Amino acid sequence: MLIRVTEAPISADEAAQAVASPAAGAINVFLGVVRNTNLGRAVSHLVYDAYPSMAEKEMRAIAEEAKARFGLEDCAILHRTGRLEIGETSLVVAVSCGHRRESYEAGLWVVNEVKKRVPVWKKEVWEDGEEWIEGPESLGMQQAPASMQR
Amino acid sequence: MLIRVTEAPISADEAAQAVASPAAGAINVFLGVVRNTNLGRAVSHLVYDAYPSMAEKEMRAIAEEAKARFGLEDCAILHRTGRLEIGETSLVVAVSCGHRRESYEAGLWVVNEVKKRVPVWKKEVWEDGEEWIEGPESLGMQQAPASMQR
Amino acid sequence: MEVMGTVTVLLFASLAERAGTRRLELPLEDGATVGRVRDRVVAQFPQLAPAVPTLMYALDEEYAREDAPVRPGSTLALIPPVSGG
Amino acid sequence: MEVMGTVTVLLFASLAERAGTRRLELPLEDGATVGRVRDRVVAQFPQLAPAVPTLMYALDEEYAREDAPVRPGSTLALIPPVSGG
Repeated sequence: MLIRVTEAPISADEAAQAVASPAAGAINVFLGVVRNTNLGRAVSHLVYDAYPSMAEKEMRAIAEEAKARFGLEDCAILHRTGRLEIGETSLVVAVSCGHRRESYEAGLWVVNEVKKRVPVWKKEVWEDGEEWIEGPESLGMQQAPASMQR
Repeated sequence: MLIRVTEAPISADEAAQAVASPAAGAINVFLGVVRNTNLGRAVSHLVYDAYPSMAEKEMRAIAEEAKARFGLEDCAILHRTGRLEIGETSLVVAVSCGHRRESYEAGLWVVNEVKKRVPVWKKEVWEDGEEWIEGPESLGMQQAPASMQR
Repeated sequence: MEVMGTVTVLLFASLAERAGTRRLELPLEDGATVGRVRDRVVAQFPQLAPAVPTLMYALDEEYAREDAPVRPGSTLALIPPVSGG
Repeated sequence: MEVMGTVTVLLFASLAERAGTRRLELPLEDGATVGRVRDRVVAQFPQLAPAVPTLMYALDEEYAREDAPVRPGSTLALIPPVSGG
């Protein structure tokens, strides 16, 4: 189970190879990539901040939950931090399993969970300003599940 | 639009890079991989045959249709032929678009279409025999859509 | 029957193995259709007969029906149920 | 109020920028909870007050509620709405 928060570039191949298994017929890899616009505004670049140790802990919990829930062979989650230019990859999620449909369902589930509960933040930088995004997808904007409270 | 039927290895990174676009926030890559079992039987390796020129034509048609249907930035489809060992990648489908949900929906749609109508065939080789698979997913086992007949 | 050029027939996968060839050149008769050319192939390779009910056809790289006319110089592919991916 | 060791407070993203620091060490009082430590941080950095309604909290790398007790040596992270991916 490859889990990593890193300032170094991350790639589809590394994640795909990490989840490879003789019993896996399907590998689904998602790349979150820096777009040149958001909500109609031109983006210059992004800066990602993270709480790395907790982010990796949450990513590992998500990967374990996905394996159990979808019967995956394996799951990898990589998140990059620091300054990212347009076209660079910020997130890689790879899942492997027997058949293709579950690979898509599981992959999307993992990406959604990452966006909800992994402590990573992005700052959008435009030509004329910048702002930390406090995402509507965050659990901070939703009801936190009981399992995440103590 | 990267479309290729080839005997050479194919990779997630090549397909992901081929569909990259400044307007793409999401890239989804699917890898079809040779499993060590099928329907409970141990597989030694696979041999893929293809009608390469027509296969590439069908793959291009599927990619164009996917771009229009899902508003994709780009789509790549790579299929390998010849002998493939367990763990080797037979199919790579990559799609790029604005947001993640469409990337998953579009990717699965493309993979399903490839399996239905691209003229490629696999032979399963077991320790004690071999058989060309004539797949239940093939259009030959279904009603062919009017658009595919003349 | 007047001979009007030739048609190239392509065989793949199990068909190619059973016939022992991947490619035939057949003389093309007046009024030839996909189905009639297919019948000529099966007459030459009776071991392909069991596969006929499962076949689809491609004329010059497009899926075609059995009653589609075959023109001289065309390529007809006999397409078993596909199993790529 | 008896002082009972310290708590490490971590700030990220907009909070770190507004406070001008990513890390504080605060003396820990008897009966300290996540909410009380947070209030001490806001007293020191009033510019963080507007963010408080959106915050979540992590104690020693696990999400925690405001009424969770804070033990000496703990690390409390103030977590703005996440926006990774």
